[in-house]
Amino acid sequence: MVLRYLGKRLLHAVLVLASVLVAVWFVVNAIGDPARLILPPSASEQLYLDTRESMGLNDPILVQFWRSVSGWLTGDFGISVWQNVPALPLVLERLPATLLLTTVTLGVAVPLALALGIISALRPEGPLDRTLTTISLAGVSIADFWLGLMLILVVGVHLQLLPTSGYGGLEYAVLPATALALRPLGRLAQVSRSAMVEEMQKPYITTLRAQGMPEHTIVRKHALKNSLIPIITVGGDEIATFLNGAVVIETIFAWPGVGGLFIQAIERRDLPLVTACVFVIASMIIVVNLLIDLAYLWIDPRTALTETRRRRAPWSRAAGKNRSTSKSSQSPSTSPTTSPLAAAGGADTGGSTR
Amino acid sequence: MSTQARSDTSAPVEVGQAMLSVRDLTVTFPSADGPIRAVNGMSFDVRPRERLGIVGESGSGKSVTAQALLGLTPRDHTTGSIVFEGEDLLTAPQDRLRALRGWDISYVFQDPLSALDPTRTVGHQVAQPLLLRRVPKKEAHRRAVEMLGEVGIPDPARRARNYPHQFSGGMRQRVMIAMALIGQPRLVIADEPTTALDVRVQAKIIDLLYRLTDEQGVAVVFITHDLGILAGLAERVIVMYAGRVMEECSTDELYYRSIHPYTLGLLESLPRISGPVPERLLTIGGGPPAPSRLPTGCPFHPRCQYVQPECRTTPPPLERPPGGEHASACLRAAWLAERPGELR
Amino acid sequence: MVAGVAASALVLGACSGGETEETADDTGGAEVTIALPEEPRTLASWNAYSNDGHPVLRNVTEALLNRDPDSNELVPELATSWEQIDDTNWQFTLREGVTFHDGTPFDAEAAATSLNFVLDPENAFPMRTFLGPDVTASAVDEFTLNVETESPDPILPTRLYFVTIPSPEQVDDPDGYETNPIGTGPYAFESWNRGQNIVLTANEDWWGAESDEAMGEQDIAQATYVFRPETEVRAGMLSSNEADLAPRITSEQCEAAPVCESTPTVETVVLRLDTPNPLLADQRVREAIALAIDKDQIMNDILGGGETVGQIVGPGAVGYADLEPYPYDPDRAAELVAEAQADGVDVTAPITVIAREGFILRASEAVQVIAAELQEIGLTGATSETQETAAFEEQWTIGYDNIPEDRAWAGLQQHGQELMDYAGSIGGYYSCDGQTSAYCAPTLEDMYAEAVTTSDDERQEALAAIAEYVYEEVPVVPIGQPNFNFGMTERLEWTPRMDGFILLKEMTVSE
Amino acid sequence: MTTSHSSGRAPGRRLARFVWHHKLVSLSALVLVVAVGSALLVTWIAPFDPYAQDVAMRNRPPLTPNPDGGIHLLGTDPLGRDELSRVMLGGQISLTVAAASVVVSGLFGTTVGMIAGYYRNWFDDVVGRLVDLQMSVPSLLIALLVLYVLGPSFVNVVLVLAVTRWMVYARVSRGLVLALREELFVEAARSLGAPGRRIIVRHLLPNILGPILVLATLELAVMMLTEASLSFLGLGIQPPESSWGLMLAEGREYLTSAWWLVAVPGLAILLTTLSVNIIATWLRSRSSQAQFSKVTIGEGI
Amino acid sequence: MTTPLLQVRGLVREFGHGPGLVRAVDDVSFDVMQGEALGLVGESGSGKSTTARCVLRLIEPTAGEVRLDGEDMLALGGPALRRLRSTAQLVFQDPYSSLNPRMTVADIIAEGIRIHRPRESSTTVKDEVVDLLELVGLRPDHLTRKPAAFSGGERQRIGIARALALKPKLLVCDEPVASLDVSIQAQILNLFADLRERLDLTLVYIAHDLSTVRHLCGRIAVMQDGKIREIGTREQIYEDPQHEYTRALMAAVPEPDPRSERAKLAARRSAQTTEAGRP
Repeated sequence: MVLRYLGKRLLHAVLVLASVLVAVWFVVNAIGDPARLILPPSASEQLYLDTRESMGLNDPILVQFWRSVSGWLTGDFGISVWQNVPALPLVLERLPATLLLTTVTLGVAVPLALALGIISALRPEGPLDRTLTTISLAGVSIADFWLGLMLILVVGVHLQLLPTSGYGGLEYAVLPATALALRPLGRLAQVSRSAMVEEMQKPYITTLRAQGMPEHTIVRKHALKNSLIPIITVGGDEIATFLNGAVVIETIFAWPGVGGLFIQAIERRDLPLVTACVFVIASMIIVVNLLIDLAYLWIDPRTALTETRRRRAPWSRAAGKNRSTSKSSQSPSTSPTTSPLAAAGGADTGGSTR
Repeated sequence: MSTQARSDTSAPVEVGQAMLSVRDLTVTFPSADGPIRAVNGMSFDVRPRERLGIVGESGSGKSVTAQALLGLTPRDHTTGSIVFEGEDLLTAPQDRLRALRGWDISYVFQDPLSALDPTRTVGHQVAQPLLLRRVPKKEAHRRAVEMLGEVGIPDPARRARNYPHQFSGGMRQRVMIAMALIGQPRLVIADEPTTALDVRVQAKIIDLLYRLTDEQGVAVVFITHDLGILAGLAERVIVMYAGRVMEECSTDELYYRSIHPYTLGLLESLPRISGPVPERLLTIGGGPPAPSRLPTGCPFHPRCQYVQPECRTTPPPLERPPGGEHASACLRAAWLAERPGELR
Repeated sequence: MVAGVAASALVLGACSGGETEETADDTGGAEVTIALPEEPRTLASWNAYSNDGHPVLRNVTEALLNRDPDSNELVPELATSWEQIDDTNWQFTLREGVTFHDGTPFDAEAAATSLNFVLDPENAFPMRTFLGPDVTASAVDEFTLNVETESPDPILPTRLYFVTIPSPEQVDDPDGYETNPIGTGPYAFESWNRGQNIVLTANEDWWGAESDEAMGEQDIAQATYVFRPETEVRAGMLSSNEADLAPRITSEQCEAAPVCESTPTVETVVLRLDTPNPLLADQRVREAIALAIDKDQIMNDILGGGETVGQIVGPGAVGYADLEPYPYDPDRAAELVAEAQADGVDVTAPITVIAREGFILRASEAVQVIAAELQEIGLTGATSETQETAAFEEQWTIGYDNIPEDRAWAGLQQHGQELMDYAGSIGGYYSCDGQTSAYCAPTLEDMYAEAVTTSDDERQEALAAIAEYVYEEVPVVPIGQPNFNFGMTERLEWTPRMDGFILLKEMTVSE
Repeated sequence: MTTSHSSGRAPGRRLARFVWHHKLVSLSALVLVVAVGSALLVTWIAPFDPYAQDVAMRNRPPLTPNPDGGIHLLGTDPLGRDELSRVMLGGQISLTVAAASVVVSGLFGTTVGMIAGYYRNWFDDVVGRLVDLQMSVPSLLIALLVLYVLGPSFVNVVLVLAVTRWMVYARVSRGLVLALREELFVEAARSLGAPGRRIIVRHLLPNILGPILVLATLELAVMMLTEASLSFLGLGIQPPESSWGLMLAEGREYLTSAWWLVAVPGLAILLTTLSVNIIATWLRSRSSQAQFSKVTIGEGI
Repeated sequence: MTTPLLQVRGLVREFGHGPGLVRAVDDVSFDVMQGEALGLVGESGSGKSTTARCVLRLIEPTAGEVRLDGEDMLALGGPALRRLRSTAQLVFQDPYSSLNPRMTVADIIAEGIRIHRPRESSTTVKDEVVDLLELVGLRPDHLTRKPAAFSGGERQRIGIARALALKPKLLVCDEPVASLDVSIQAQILNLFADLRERLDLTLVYIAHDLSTVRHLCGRIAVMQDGKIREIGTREQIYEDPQHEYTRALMAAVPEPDPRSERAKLAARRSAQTTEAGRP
């Protein structure tokens, strides 16, 4: 069952990756004439025609497409126009830097966000909750590149506490990671707050209380684990948003990652490099999603068996499949407002900043 | 407020013989439209080994009462006293409360699916009360399996490793009962434990609850909206309406010689599966009030066919006729008692 | 796969080679860090001419000739002397006792092999832009090199100044040629961490250590090049002592730096007008544009300093004519526009003042200012725009014949005149077939065809005549020669060169 | 026993009460009113012509008086234009771009999501694949790629922003519709013989409109930040038009020499997006649909 | 008797496929005569609601035949189906979810009229709606309110008025009182009885609850696992149930009568003990 589930997720991942490549191929080839871009502006018309010929740009589009596809299958994304070396290794060379930045950023942001979210959720609507919610909102409201520039100016140039830019030891990662961490921090803090608030209102929490379990054990061992499901779902989405920020932040801080390389590639219209960058970035996201699938499996045993959880791939076919069967099993339950607790109010699951 | 003054004198049962004694319990929730009184001056006792039924419609405050009994309602919104074996649960320290919960007093919930942690095995959850009391893991698990067998789950050793969603509704409710009884409590509070179940399963769960509590000598507070269920199960019944006790008496008294217009109306409006089929059912007009919009005076007065002018202004206290056990919060209780014969 | 292994073997080799040199560092000598705006696209020697390549490669590889940093005259480097034998043959006497970093001795044979490789039309290295007719090098004797051009090329030495000579061993090693430059220069390549840095270390066996002709010393033991596209970051690194030298920063940033060196350049900022367009075809309108622009303001307030000029080459170039910059005279300009309008020219037609992004610092501001100035004098259709590099470049170089009539670009661009010869600029900007030309006049074609075959004084005269001709015609409005700004730390001693090359051997470090 | 709430108070006092109880929300609303108001009225209330250059007056610090009268409250920019007037003009475009892209992506995404969610047929599958695909590539990458194809312009920026965010609405509206179509009133409408179109427009749309509007508010903040990023990278709004992101991009070379060029638009973005987010979060917390807050917390921002 | 208003023959509905295939309705056949009230009783998952929805073609049946008023429901499509829909209407279990919270009562009730008679003048529609409101015992001043302003019982009345707006011959009621408070249930049951009489309605009344069905229906079908186990008159089913399942259901239904309940409990307990005593 579990293997079958994992197999399905893996197949799905491969399919998505393939579609990303195909989509990018068509977008990229619509940009312009690859031969023009490789040659210097002063190249003769003859040289241009020769280059077209040698690049196979005169072949039918399907032949060209097939050549690219067979290249992808062997990991060949072509030669970078800009740096004149195979594109994929060039990108892979940059991957560790991006992974390091990702790890440092999320390694700080995620635990901190969880902590903030839980603290907020313990006393929803309290003064501490409101303060933290406002802070996390500020985190998602700030333009990361602006923050990056400010950090360089203040911390790097004026205070000279940390290197302004570049790549090296951990101290180099602090400023870009700070600039990048704020948004996921804010997002995840909000999500974990609302997930915790919601989880703490579930009846099974009452059951645990009724069994005499101390409140901190309930939070730690039960509510937290179960509220992780929405949190990591959003966390998965957040990876894509995070890489959005990384593209800009890596450029500003001259961090030798894939995001900065993508900007350079697109500025130089280096089509093979652009494709390879998108491939690597999409792969990162897809791998993260596979890990999230594994996490679901670990957290929620129902995942593999029913696949009815709301998944990050929001459109998974199974999502509403059991509707038709559950229809007939509608039991005569009491109506929504009959629960006195709900009627008595205070059942607020959303974030609030009154 | 007038009930507060009288509550002590009007207590229907002597304190001495009760294991649980609730006095003037009031639970208030804040809301955007001002505070809402979900429970309003409830007083009742539960005697050892007794099966007490609490019946009420939606919004009558019965579930809040159940939660208050375990100290699960916010303390700053709960007043009165709940004395369990000499200890007031509303003032006892939280640690003491936790020690009592799941061990001396336990709880069976209405919806067994949402009341179970979806991500833990059933065995683990049933063993939880033992684990919390530092019973060794192995021993706790053994007893959990034993308990699951006792509540009628086939192949309990294997099923203990399953998750709640792998059980049917009835089986889940059995798990909840196993969880409630594993600590050998002296009082079980069952809040609509069969509402979501089909009649045949419902009957089985009731039989099980009856048998286990009977065998173990456990007192049960059984909360439901269904008068039919209590008829066979309960020894004594409390009828709640709008957060108040309307009538309290032995089961037979209630069903055959009720002296409260609300109970009478309920019983008359029930269609039955035996006896003559009436052309029209007798009905209570209107509907139960929302807790946020309670009428003044007797909360039932807008629907009452025997309404008196004073009903509209003062809520009648819960009173027993002299020498009797049958309490009713109705000005016309005595008049109703005069009416000859049984209801059926 | 095989190539990959070979490449990594080379990198390993380079690293292990570097270790011995690092021990040499301990004996003294400073380390400097240079923050460049962009990473070299390749370390192949041909890239030693370009903005991204020269800061690194010109220190590793050397050319036959150099320019004197003060006088800007051509001076010996790997060649000790040279002479023109006939119209198409030049002979270079090569320096003796020079070895490449890989130990290969430098002689005429090696120089010929490498030059032929670098200049081979088949290889089509972009550096060929700087070359005229095809060139073949051959060894006459051990230290005499003959260079033959297909047709006469009076300025061949000027061109060869751009062509550095890699080790002949690299000819057969394409991967190594791209990533591991081997030359004769004062600094040897140590490592390249793509995306991060390039490290050069002093070459112990450099010939210049014993020769004054090298015009430099190896005061710096190791140079690290890092790449920071943000000017603010580059400038900030000076304040935080993370870098010793930051080229291409704004004048404000330069002023804020510990030491600021601002130097005139061989570049000219020009506004090229699309003469096929009906509005810009009118000479009065073009002249009006030339008069409308406050060139001094643009050079000194916006672009951060520089001389205004009246032609697109500087005083050092052959063919430089004594022409004043167009005056700033908006009133006269408005009159000219009014005249044109009276003659039925639609002066309200759109004109786009356009620039390539990121090439000229603050180009975006400059085009906005110019557009406003054009509106002032009655060219009310003027708007401004910046385009990203590649899109701009494609449109910029379509050639006179292909410029659509409805396009009315007033293109702000920077023209490099590294060759120090006006002929190349005319060929590019004024001639009918010029790659970057938006102008075509038969008179000029004739003058140009004659001028290119001449040399020396005759050439100077012929070219200057053309300069005067286009000064009247105004197909291109020369604006000025911007300064290059170099921010430096206190400890670095260096005077920038006019050609923009950043040569480590000219730097000294005080501790 | 019941607490009566007088609703007949004077509106002024009710507003005062609201402000007192929701200080942060009120403050945010005020910021937004100022931002939107100055964006709408920039032509009339800007202290200087935002396009008028005066290079002689370039990069003057805040509170510099203008020789021809008036004071540059927030200083001047590198072309000597009044920074306050520029920031008002920039706000006009930033807010317009954000609002327009929110409208385009919202209309498109919601329509697609509702149709997919209601019919649950092949269309649902196709849209689902597309969303999966788009979720696997960071939106900024898509935006940059597409803008390189189309070239930057106001319309293209709006379209690209819409393209990168439509699926948020599609996901939320589909999720809400999936839940709503289980509601019996939808089945009731079908049993009355209502065609799908009528059910979507008359029954589903009014019920998801509230949540979608809150989501759109959240998206407004996202769009403003994305537009700023695009303009910062040079692919968004082009000069001499102005947007806050573009102002930041242009000002960053003067970070050390003219701090206000970066601080002013940066703070404008921060304050506006923060206000939008605070108000959206407050609206969401008021929404009774728990399903919705679950869906939108996962999206947006 | 006349010809049946509703004829159901061999109705089958399957869900899922492969090993997960479920037959929710399994070869169900029954007739409903004009003016009759048929009760359809079963536990959850017995297929009673699915049967009702198949009959109204809110769910497409997998196989079988449904004839309404002599016309083949399953052969129709498009406008003809829509027209036929007005002859059979559904009343839902949950009065909370069955009314669109964003519409006024007037719009909810008028919707059917607007769909089927789009050119009707608004005054006519309003008059009809007012009549319907009175018919189900609500006041005309309720028209402009939204469902949230009403209690469960009132909402159910609105739902009934909506179903009656199209003047259907057949009313299918899917557990219409199951979500209501006990004291309200009787009011709605009485309303159904009244309406049947006044409008000559034919009812198919679905319930899990044997007692309400007994009160309202002359004929009763007992369903289990998608099949009809037993069908007969009220007397036959309640006095003399034939099928074991019917008897089990009857034995399990709690009655508000302590004596008989205690007797039943004791009987079940002794049955259990003997069962447990067996090897």
